[in-house]
Amino acid sequence: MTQYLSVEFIAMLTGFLLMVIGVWGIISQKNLLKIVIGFSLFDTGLNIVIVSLSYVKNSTAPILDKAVEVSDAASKIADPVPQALVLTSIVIGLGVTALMLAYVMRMFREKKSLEINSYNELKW
Amino acid sequence: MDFDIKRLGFTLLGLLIVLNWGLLMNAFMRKIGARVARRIGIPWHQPWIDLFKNYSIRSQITHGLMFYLGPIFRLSGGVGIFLFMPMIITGDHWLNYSFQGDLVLIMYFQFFGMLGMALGAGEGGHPYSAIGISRGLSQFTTIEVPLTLAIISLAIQYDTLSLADIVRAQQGGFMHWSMWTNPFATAAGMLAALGTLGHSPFNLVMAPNEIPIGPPTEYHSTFLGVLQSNGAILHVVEAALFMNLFFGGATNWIEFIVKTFLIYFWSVFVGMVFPRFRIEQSVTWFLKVPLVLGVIAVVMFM
Amino acid sequence: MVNPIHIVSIALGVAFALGFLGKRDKLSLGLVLSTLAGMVAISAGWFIHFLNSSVEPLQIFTGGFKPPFAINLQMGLAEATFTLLINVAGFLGAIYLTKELLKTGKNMMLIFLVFILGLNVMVMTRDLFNLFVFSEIQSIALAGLIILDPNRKSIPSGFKYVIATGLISSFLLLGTVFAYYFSGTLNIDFISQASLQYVKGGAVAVFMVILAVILELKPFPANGWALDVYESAHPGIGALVSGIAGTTSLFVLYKLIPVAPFISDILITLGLVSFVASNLLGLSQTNPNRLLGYSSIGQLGLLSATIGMQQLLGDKFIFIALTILISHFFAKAGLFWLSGIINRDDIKDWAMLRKKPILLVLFGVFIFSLIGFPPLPSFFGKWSLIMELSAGNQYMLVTSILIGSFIEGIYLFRWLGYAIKLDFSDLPEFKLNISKFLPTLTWGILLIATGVVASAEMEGLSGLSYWPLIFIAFIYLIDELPIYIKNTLSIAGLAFYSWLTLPELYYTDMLRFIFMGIFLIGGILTLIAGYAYKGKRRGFYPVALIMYAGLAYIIQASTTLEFFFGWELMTAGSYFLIIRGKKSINHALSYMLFSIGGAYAILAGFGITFAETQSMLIASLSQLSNMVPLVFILLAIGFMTKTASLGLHIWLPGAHAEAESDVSPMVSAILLKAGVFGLLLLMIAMGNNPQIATIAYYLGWLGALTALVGNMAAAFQEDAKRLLAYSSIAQLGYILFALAMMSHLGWLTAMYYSINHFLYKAILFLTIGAVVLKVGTHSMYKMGGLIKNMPLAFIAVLIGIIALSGVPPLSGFGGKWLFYNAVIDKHWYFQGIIVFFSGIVAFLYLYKLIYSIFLGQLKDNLRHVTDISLWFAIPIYILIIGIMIISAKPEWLLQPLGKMISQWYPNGALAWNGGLATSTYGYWNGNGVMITIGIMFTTILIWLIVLSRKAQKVKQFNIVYAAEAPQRPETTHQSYNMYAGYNKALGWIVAPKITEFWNMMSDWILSLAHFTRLIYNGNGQRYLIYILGYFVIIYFLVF
Amino acid sequence: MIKKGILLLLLAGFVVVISNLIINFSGSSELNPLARYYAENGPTEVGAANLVTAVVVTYRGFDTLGEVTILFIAAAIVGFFLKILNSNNNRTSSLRKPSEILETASTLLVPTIFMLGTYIFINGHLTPGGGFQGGAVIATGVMMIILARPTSEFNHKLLSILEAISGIGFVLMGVLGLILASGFLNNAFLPLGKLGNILSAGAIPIIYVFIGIKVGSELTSILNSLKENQNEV
Repeated sequence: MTQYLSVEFIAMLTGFLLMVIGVWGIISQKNLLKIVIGFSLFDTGLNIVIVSLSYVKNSTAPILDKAVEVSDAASKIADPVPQALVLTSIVIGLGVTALMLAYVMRMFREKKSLEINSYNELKW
Repeated sequence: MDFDIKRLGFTLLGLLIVLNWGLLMNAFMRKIGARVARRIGIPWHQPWIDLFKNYSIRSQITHGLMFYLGPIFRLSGGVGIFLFMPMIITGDHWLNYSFQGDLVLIMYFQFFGMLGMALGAGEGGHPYSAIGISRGLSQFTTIEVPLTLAIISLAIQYDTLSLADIVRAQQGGFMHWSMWTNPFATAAGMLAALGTLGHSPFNLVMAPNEIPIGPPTEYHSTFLGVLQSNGAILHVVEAALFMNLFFGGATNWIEFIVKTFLIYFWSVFVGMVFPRFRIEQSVTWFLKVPLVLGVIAVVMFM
Repeated sequence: MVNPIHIVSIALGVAFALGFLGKRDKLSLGLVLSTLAGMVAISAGWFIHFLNSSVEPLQIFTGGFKPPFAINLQMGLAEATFTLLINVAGFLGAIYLTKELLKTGKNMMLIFLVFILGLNVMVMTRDLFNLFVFSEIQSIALAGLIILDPNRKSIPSGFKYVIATGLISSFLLLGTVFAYYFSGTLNIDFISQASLQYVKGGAVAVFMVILAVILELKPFPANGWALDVYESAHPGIGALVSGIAGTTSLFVLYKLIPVAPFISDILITLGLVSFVASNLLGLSQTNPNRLLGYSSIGQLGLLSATIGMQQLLGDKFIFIALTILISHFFAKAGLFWLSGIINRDDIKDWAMLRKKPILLVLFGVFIFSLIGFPPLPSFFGKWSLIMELSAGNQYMLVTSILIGSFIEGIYLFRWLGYAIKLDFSDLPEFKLNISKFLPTLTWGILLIATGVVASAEMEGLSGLSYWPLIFIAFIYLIDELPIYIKNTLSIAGLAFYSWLTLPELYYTDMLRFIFMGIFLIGGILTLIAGYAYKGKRRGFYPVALIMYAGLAYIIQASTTLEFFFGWELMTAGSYFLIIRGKKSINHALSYMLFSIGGAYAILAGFGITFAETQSMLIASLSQLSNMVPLVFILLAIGFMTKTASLGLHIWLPGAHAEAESDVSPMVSAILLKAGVFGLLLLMIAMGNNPQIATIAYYLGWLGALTALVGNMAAAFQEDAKRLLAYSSIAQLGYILFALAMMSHLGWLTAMYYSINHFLYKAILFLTIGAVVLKVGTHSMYKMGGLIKNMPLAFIAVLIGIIALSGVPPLSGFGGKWLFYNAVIDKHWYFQGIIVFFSGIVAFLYLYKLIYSIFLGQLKDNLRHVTDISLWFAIPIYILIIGIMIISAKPEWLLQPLGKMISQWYPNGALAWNGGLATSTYGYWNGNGVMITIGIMFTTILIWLIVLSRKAQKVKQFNIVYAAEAPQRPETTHQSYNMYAGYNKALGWIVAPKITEFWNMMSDWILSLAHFTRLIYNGNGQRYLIYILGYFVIIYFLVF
Repeated sequence: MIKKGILLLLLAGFVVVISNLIINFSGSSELNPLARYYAENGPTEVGAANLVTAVVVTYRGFDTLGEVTILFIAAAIVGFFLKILNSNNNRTSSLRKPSEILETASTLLVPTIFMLGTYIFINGHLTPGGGFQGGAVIATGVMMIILARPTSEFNHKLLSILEAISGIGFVLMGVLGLILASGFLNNAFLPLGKLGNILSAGAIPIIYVFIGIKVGSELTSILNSLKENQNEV
């Protein structure tokens, strides 16, 4: 039970919560911008989850300085890998979001509408 | 096949007998028909007169080669059936050329004449010829069904397709005739015979509305003579076929003449009594009672 | 050997460097192209390297550390192959898009370059997260490429694409990080060693990963976004998406299977569902690009299913997957490229291809490779696939694969038919841009080349020589030469081949000798008629020869594979022959569909056989012990699609009637015999098996009914060639009936009929065809009285119909006689009666044929037609001589036949005494009958001539008539609806029930397709919901 | 309404799926072997005090190259949109004039923000942060300029040149690593120096500088494109 109160677990729970909200936005909102926002919520949640994976019980940032000596680094620091991954995923998320926004703008220019329902020419 | 002058002689003699008997029989039948219709009718020698007259007319017209060949096919058909059918079963003299082919040959050789005639009349270009022929062919398809069933039934019964052997198997008293031993086949066959002999109710092919203006008028003079002689031969030979199949064949010419006369008379008799069928009626008629009889005949010997 | 990492370095370096060039677009494009060429060179180098020496794959450690501590790329044979495919396609794709890229400027160029790069790395990397990063790169780059030409359509679909892939890749990322959490590594190999499927939660993580990859493969129904992209994006892009992006995702899936092995089973199901469903939906699609989209989704489904079958297929897996994949890769890209050249929105407009015939040829090659015809790679792939699956008793899979392929065949061949037949005069001209043409052509050539390579890989194909095919290719190359040269060459080819094969067959194998004779000699004779044609007659000779080559292969085949190879080749050739006819577009389609269906039945049958006997020899059919009836039925159905037995016959009348004058005899007199030969082989192999007897009994009934219906229908035709076509159906019905008797006399009859039917049906079709060429109509009631203009034709038809009808003395009677004896011998009385009845019905149409055309009244517009062309007369009269010989000396034919059949059915043989044949029941002396009738006939003839020498010729209309004679031939020629009364009496027998049945089937399928595809309502959000739903549902299916 | 219900059902399903992950997640009491390896050998092999940097730039440097590429093409695509728009029509923007405070503040702040960003990516191998962070900070400066002076135009040419140089530089570093050291993107072809020094960790600082410039310029061009786009509508 105690594990469910630990910081990383709460962090992860938050992350998942954000993701669920994001998904709900994606599948239920009709406004293009809101859908994009749903996506970035989803990404944010995902990133929080990733970070929460890197945490090791009462450890510190994986940076070697006065606080953490090279010798006992292994026992002191948190896992650096997910932190590296989250960096990447943030950037990718940024790129994707920018792309989506650009698309939205362009579509708006074509039809002056932000309703996703008004873009169904192609079907069947 | 080595050439055999004796056999040829007997065959030609037989042909002569059959021809004359056929003419005479036709005369009888027309006479009977006239009397039934309360008319005097023709003298018995009328057919010979007609034949002689037609053969001696010297003005002929033709529509072309096939038209010309038509009657020849026709007559060859009649004569051919005669050739391949045993007439008198006793001895070897009157078996003709039946050793060259069995019942199947006879069955299919019937078409030889019909086809040739049809083609000839066709070239004549008379619309009614085509109509008559189309009816004839249509009717023939179903006539053949009960007949074939009967024949197959006999073939099973006697375990042969050779007509001569079938006849031989029926010798020794008329209790051995197929008529008794295989009544259903006989019934089916004789009903089919009505069709093959082509009297009313199955004479739509030569129905009166075409008699003045069908092939019989296109084909005049010599051609008509050829057709008439064929008619004479064919009637007898057809009757002989049924005689051989169902009524024990013939052991001498007297028996032959009696039997063929009765068989032929049977069709004439029916013709006197029954009115003519429309084509679709006659086509379907053979697929009713005769078909059932034929099927029973086959089933009995399966 | 250049380090593969430089694929990345140069690509990225150039991509970045484009920034310097500013507006110099031409230069940039040149740079991009050369870069792509360099990438091709690198991967090609490695490909060759690994091909020659099977060394360990090369590992590239980025960062200079071994995995799992750093990302490593791998370059092995597989990677080399796929990167090569990707880069070559990228290079040619870039060439194809030259114009567009120059228009849009350098941004698009670098996006294109990065796209190709991303795919390369996706193939090479062994690191899960790295895979995620680079798949993101390629999907974002693609999102850019979609708007290569931004318009109302492409932009929204691009957006749909972005959000869809965004969602999918989020799943991938989530799965990846948790896989890291549970396994402590990101390296694929190490993760699979950790076998996470047993770790609680770990299983879910890898499930997410693998499912994300599956979703990238656009499975039905979570693929609406992909379809929109296919439809809206520039075809050049569509080619990339469908061709290389799909291929890469497949490779990734293959790479990741070890991480989540438990997915395999469900993967098979998903793949096949996707395969069948998207092909079904393709049925009611008219936009070429979207149609291609459906098709490629289907192919991807089949391929992912194949990946799932890895365990089932064993060591054959690589071959199968690769052949099918490569066919899809080349064909689909090629088709998209063609679509880009045509640039029309309706598949009907593809008739434009005919303005540039080479394009049509390419189109055909691509279509045929998608369906899997020889000698294209997918043929061997599908063959091996079916064989291996059957060997594993996976009959459900076999069935669904075959059904899916069949449905695919429907729309692909409909499309091909449009392209070949529809009128293109009012379609715009277009000029063939070399930059667009070159890649397409290359693809076509590579496709065929791979096919040849693949065929070299197959065992059980050694028996066939490729020379005929090479000869055909040569004939195609000289297609521009005038007709007589090509015709002479073709005849020479056939003659040479028969000279090679026939003599030895005569001594070794009578059966094969006879059929080979029918095929080759018949081929030569029918080709002679070709001299009558003028001009070039483009494309006729290659396809005709393809058909003959196929037929010859069937004869020579010793293994089932060879047989099937020949069978498919023959089908393809005859399809093209048939579709050459004027109005035969639909008939050719239905012919093809029945043929494919039949071919698949055959394939399944062979598969089952192979499953049990583990042998590909045709002889192995006889060693089959269980499931014999099933195999027999499958194969019989397959063969009966060619013999057009009742129920499978509806393709034949139209196909044969509308075909060209000298093609009708080819497909009717010759082609149908292939089915007969197949049935013979089948019964020889299985005949002694007791279970077959009952099936044969029903086959007998089927044959009898076919004969009846065929003849009846023929009697009511007004179109001469249609009449003959129905007559062919009936004749093949006789043959089927006789074969089914499985007795000495039965087979004797069958063989005798086969040969006779070949002779007189060739005569009739050739003659009627020649007449049609002269009078310019098929309708008999528009002819009439032609005997005067065409005595040659008349005599030929007369002989033909006498022989066909079985009236003595010509050869047909022999058949009837044998029939009677066989039937009574076999006790099949009632079937027999039906056959005899239909035999008499035959007189109706035979008389109608000869009367309506040659007798009766000559029409005014035909007064001056001349007799048939000499080039037709020659083969006709050669055939007539054949008939005469058989009629006069039946023993010459029947004795060897009897000897041959005695090796299977020694009992009940005919006893021969000179010319006299004696059976258990009857006797028949063909020779004697001939002489007797001859003498009699001539005697009577002479007699009549003597009596009426001076018979004078009279004019037309000189007929005795009640009123004055009608002067109009139209009203006097009694031909139209000749057998009205008969129709009234028995017409119900030929009510088109079967046609209605098939129509109902097709309507039903079409409406199903139309209904199902409504799920793609074009709403991007709906597509997202599908993706999520797919994800969730599959999850609950797996766990 | 039914639709909503279905969607909710779907969402519930999704929750069930991911809950599997969270239920089986039980923190981690110690480093997994991989991380342990980084912790123990990172300093010696790579010489970066900031182990995250070590992982980002060297161990998983290939990913980093990839993500830079992603930004790059994202910028390119957005730029492509932009080009089309300008070609279509060039209306003068009709935006409300920004507040005076913002304008003044921006003049004061922007240079400092840029400086901070530069600091962050130069010290990426020692302190928290790095190329991306630094680039992002610089981009915020750009953002500020855009807000303060909506009319101000950026020099596309300069931006693209910057992108090109930094990108090529990054790739070049990778290739040098391959040629001079143990592998592509290996940083050890320059002296690792003493752990914690500014001039240490081999090529990492240089790479990070490139990344910083690149990210900065790419984000800038993205922002810029979006801004001009927004002028349109």
